[in-house]
Amino acid sequence: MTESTISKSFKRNEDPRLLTGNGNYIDDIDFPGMLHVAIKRSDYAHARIKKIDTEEAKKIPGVVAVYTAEDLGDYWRPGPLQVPPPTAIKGSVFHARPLECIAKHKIRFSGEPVAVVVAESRYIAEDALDFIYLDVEPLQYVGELEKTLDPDAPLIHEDLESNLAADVVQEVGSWEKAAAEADVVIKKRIVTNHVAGAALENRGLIAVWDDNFKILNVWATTQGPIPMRNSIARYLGLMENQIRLMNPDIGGGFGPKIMSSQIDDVVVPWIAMKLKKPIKWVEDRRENFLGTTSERDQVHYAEIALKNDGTILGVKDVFYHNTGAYNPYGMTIPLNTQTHVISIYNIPNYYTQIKMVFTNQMVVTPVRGAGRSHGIFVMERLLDFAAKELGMDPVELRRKNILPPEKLPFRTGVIGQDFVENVLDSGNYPLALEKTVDAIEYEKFKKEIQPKLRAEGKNKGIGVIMFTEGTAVGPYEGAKVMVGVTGKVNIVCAYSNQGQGHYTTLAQIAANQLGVDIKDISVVIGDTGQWQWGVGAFASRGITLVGTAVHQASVKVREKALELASKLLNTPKDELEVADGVVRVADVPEHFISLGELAMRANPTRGTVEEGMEPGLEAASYYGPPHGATGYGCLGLILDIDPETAKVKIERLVITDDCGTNINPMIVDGQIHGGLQMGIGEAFYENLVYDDYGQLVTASFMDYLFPQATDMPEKFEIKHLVTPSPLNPLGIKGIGEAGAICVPACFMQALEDAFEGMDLDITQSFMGPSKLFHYVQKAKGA
Amino acid sequence: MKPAPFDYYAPTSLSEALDKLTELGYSGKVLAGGQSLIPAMNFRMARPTALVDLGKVKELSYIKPTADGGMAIGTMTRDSVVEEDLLVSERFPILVKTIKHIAHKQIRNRGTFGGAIAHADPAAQLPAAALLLDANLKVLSKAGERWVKAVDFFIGPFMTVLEPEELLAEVVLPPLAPRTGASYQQVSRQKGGYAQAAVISTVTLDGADRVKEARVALFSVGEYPLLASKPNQVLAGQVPTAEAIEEIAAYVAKNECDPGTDIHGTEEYRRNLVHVLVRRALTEAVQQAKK
Amino acid sequence: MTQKVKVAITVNGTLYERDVEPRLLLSDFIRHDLGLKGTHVGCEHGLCGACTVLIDGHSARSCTLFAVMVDGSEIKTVESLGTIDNMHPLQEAFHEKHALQCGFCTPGFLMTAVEYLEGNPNPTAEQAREAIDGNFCRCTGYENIVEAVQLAAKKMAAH
Amino acid sequence: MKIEGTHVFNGPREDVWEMFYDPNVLASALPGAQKMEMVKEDEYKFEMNVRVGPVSGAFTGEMQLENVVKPDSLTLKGGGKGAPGFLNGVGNVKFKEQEDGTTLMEYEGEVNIGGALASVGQRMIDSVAKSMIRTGFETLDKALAARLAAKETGAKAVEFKAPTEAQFAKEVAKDMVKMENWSAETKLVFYIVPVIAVIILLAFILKSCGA
Repeated sequence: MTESTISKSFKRNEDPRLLTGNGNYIDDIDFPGMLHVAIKRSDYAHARIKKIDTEEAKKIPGVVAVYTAEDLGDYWRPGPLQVPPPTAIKGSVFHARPLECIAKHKIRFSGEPVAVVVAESRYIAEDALDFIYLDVEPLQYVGELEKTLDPDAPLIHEDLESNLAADVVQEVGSWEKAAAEADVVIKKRIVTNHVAGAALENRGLIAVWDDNFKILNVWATTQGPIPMRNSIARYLGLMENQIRLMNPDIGGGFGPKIMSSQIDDVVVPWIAMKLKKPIKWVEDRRENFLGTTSERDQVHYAEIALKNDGTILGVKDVFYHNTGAYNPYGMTIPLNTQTHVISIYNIPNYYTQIKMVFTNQMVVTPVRGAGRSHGIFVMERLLDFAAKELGMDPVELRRKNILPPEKLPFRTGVIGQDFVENVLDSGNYPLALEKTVDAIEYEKFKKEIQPKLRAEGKNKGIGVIMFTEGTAVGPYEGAKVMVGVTGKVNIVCAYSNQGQGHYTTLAQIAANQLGVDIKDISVVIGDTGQWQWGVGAFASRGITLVGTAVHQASVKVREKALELASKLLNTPKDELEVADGVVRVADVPEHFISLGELAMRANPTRGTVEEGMEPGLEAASYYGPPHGATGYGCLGLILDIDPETAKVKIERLVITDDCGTNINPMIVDGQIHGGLQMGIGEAFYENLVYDDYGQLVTASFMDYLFPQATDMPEKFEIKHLVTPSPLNPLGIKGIGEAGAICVPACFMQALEDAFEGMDLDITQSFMGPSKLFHYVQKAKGA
Repeated sequence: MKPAPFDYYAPTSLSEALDKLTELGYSGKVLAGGQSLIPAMNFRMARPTALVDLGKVKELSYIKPTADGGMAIGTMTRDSVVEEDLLVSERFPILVKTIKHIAHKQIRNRGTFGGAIAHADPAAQLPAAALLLDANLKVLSKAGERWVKAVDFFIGPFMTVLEPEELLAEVVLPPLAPRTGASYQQVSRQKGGYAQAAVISTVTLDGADRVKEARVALFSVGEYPLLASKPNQVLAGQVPTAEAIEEIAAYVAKNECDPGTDIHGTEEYRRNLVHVLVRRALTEAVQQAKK
Repeated sequence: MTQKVKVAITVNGTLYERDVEPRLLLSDFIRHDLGLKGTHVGCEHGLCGACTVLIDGHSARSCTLFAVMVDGSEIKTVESLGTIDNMHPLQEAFHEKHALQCGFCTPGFLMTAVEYLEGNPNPTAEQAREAIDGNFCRCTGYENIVEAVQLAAKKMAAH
Repeated sequence: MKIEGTHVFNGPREDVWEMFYDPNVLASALPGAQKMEMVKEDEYKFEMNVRVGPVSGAFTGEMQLENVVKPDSLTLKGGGKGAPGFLNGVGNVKFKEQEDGTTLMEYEGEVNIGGALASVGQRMIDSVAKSMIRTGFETLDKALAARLAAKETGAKAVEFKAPTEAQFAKEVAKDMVKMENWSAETKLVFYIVPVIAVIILLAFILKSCGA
């Protein structure tokens, strides 16, 4: 038997191409005669459209067309709901208001498209934007979450009775009972930060209509090629196979690129068919900030009930969730928040209510972390406040309430984003805590180091928090694995890759069954012309779902190869092995047949075949889990704060994570690194700010602070636990979001710890130095 | 994010450049390194109708020592060239330190010494350095030359005494006196980012360690770089003490700067930074002077 | 206003003579006029560094320069380093250290690092980190990039 | 959002009020004003060319004037838009006589700014706004002093030198002189409204950027 290719840090197959400038990203695709689109976006946050005058813009040399909602005629209609709400939660309310591709009667956020220009170059298209005159009746902006439901709040969708987008209550046990029996009940108003996905590459879409073959070729930076293809087909009245939607290389996704039914995929293909010209739209950075989706904005009224010994009796969390001007992405984010408040703790009584509200802000859809970090932030903050109240050490309080391994799998009783009950499937939570506490030398820091530092007037603080990462949710993904006549292997799927390393990890999974060098395995991701079925890249589900499908398909192909080889080599299957690109007799290795030869033989060109025979050395497989797999971990931070300037330096960062089997540990660590960077960004740098009139005032990297190299700690110290998930044959859980989930809660605990004797009482997940300065000033005054 | 169209002129000599600026008047704008102007043009915040690119006016790019021990720097000299110049680092180490805080290498490789001063961004390092080092600015137009002291040059955010037909041609730095120490102190949200408050200081001591002159330039805390007067008033002729420095720092923070509140920091926070940074700057400059 | 200006710019050793609009950004000139797509555009306001190229040996953001400004200059882009089959030691180091994920920012990092390593053949981790501070990466958290720059220094010294 | 501000003019209220009728003065305090015209009785249009450092662009706008009580108070509503963005505002202005013979100008209002100006111009708004308010009032102070001096000496010509950046303003002034036979209220609208509007707009920006 050859060596396993699983749990090995293979260098990535895709690297040489990307490193040498041979990547092929959306804006790298050019066609002769291609026309370029620029979008006229509203400067107003809330307004009624009186008139849009495009006449002057049309006169500019080089401008080919200008379209408004009116010009789209019958083609204009509100988009479909990309994610429906779950039906399993009784009594829940959801008012679906999906996106309008171009605003027709009303503008609901600043940055909303009102017209598109098609021109010979992007430069000319942008010139024309200045000559589109938008005449509006400005309306009052609605932005403050807690005021959106006031009786006198202006209505964003005027056919609704209020700005309520959804109301969902879930309860396990009885909060009332827990509160009544508790020794201590703590209530806090907790606010989570509003951040952007900010992939380095902006979004883009190219559409080319082939009028001879009636085929629409589309290249898009989407994280969900199949849903986008289907959406375009439905809009344009085409069959699915008349559209070939392809992912080029994608320069980062982080959530917002999953959104479809926006102006790009609705209007650009329509223009391509209308003008019969290749059409390109590539978003610029300011548009990305204004018009692409963002996340994290919630206001929680959270309570925790405990006994004096620290035992949690219950948690109540009623929160406002900002969905922006529309809610095309359903309930995914706030449902994640509901499931993640529980985290890894034993909470017998839990009441949670979502009040999803419309605001005059950009649409909210998942950004790496997607509701999870908010839930973790709320729970961990509550525990910190409780520890303070009870005079307990924060780590001790956590120890007391962690679910022990023997309680797993643990059914939480809360319906999650995959519409089924959230289950904590596997792991050893206390061990993750102890591993981190040991590695960061928590006891020593608290008992020996910190007292000395304090005596020297230094402000260093330590934080340790726990987290879960709900990953790998359904419904399903699929893949096809094929051995070619050259003996090389090809994997096709319609997932989407934005840098996660699928070209390598999926190859590793197939190689493990097929005994081929991973360099001889090519992977096609996100080409609907090659594979028809799938959902998309979200919820850290790629390797678990597609990987399992690839694994299952590879097992089938291996089986097929063995069957065929058994006949050709006249040897029973169990005496054969698949290795080094051949099937051979285990004891007589020189007696073999190559996989390429088998592939030839698997497609007979003359003669007859047995009934039921399936040609080709290929197989397809689908995988859909019963529910998501839950990763988890523990983060420890030591922060060094200059009390005079409130500048914060991360002195140490230790993370323990359990994402089940690591297909490629190098890539797993890379995912943790990137997640941590976003988490650090959320806690200390990144912050989308709207002014009181609904203007986004942070629409550039001058004001939206992108975490830089020197903002990171010297080292991300990563510890691993590996508890294979029982849900899939390879035992995988996702890892994409862990780092982004855990940082803010830990950051705030460490900050509070750094200022001994002061009650900073931090209730928000963003803490820039100026804010910290004022928190300290306030605490000093108290 | 593509710039609006403009007319472009690339004179190859100084006289040609001055002719062009006179001809264009208010509709012309000088393009030096472009590192501030072009981003603004890409956002279409700036829409100059004509640019006069000085990139080919080679005679504006030089670093020359002056006989008195100072330096003369041509306006088109790249920041990174000044940063790496050995004589500059010998005569004005504080200038090198200051330049290292300008954005990142890629920007300093294109940004120009005079361009940054003429741009007069209130958050920029070089206008403040010019002020601190009492630079003499040579202003040229077709009509002739005039010299302006840095302290008289800046009149508002992005505003200077330059008329549209004029250009800043040379920056002359008078020599630093012996026993002069200096310090650069800045707090920005990120390395290379805009300062929330910044202080550059020089302190010159006499043989008895009494202060001959204390200069403190502040930037990013007002409409243009500011030269605080309190430090020299208090310290001149005195042996500097921690108490005196603290008193100065508190005074300057309260009375000699005008920071505003923006999304990154409140006025109160930034005044606090000025307080801390003035103290740190003077303390370090004094220590350096003693070396 | 369709004034065109004649420029002669050498890119990766080849002299290109073109008539360009003055407002054409150098990044667009390299990518779309010359077809060298390895240089990427991430922000177009001079902060992210994805468009970094070398101009007469010095790193610069090609999105905040007009092509006309570099008339007569010599430009190097990522395509000048190595090929898929014969990577530059810096590219090899990025590969070995997993210093890229989506790869979009990578060419900018490479061009920044290639200039840096020329003058700093043996950087500490801290120095390497500062050297790449003007380039944004959203995927890696930078740690592996820092290690790759250090590894590249070793590889280049051995060459 | 509510805003408030005050400025003390060193002269009697009638002179301050009158000063706002002098096109030379007002135009110079409003650099970039290019053209103004009456649309109907209470509605006016203007064009401005704003040039502040790297920011430049043409704005067109409308103004409405209400509750004019000479020389005491007025309310203005207005807004402008241009390629870099838009401005909208409502403001109330009062002139109060002080015991020491000076005039206290009180302004309060509500303004919002949109577009690129708001979304990417944050960094410069604070210092630019402060500077414009400062220089605007400085110009008016000087103008007032010159007027009062002229009045004292009985000189016909007022010696007042507008700032050099006022090229555009001078052009406006020429246009305005042609409208001499317009009613006082109309003139008021033309001259005073944009000045105060700009001051209020900028004062608002200063106070609206909460951290």
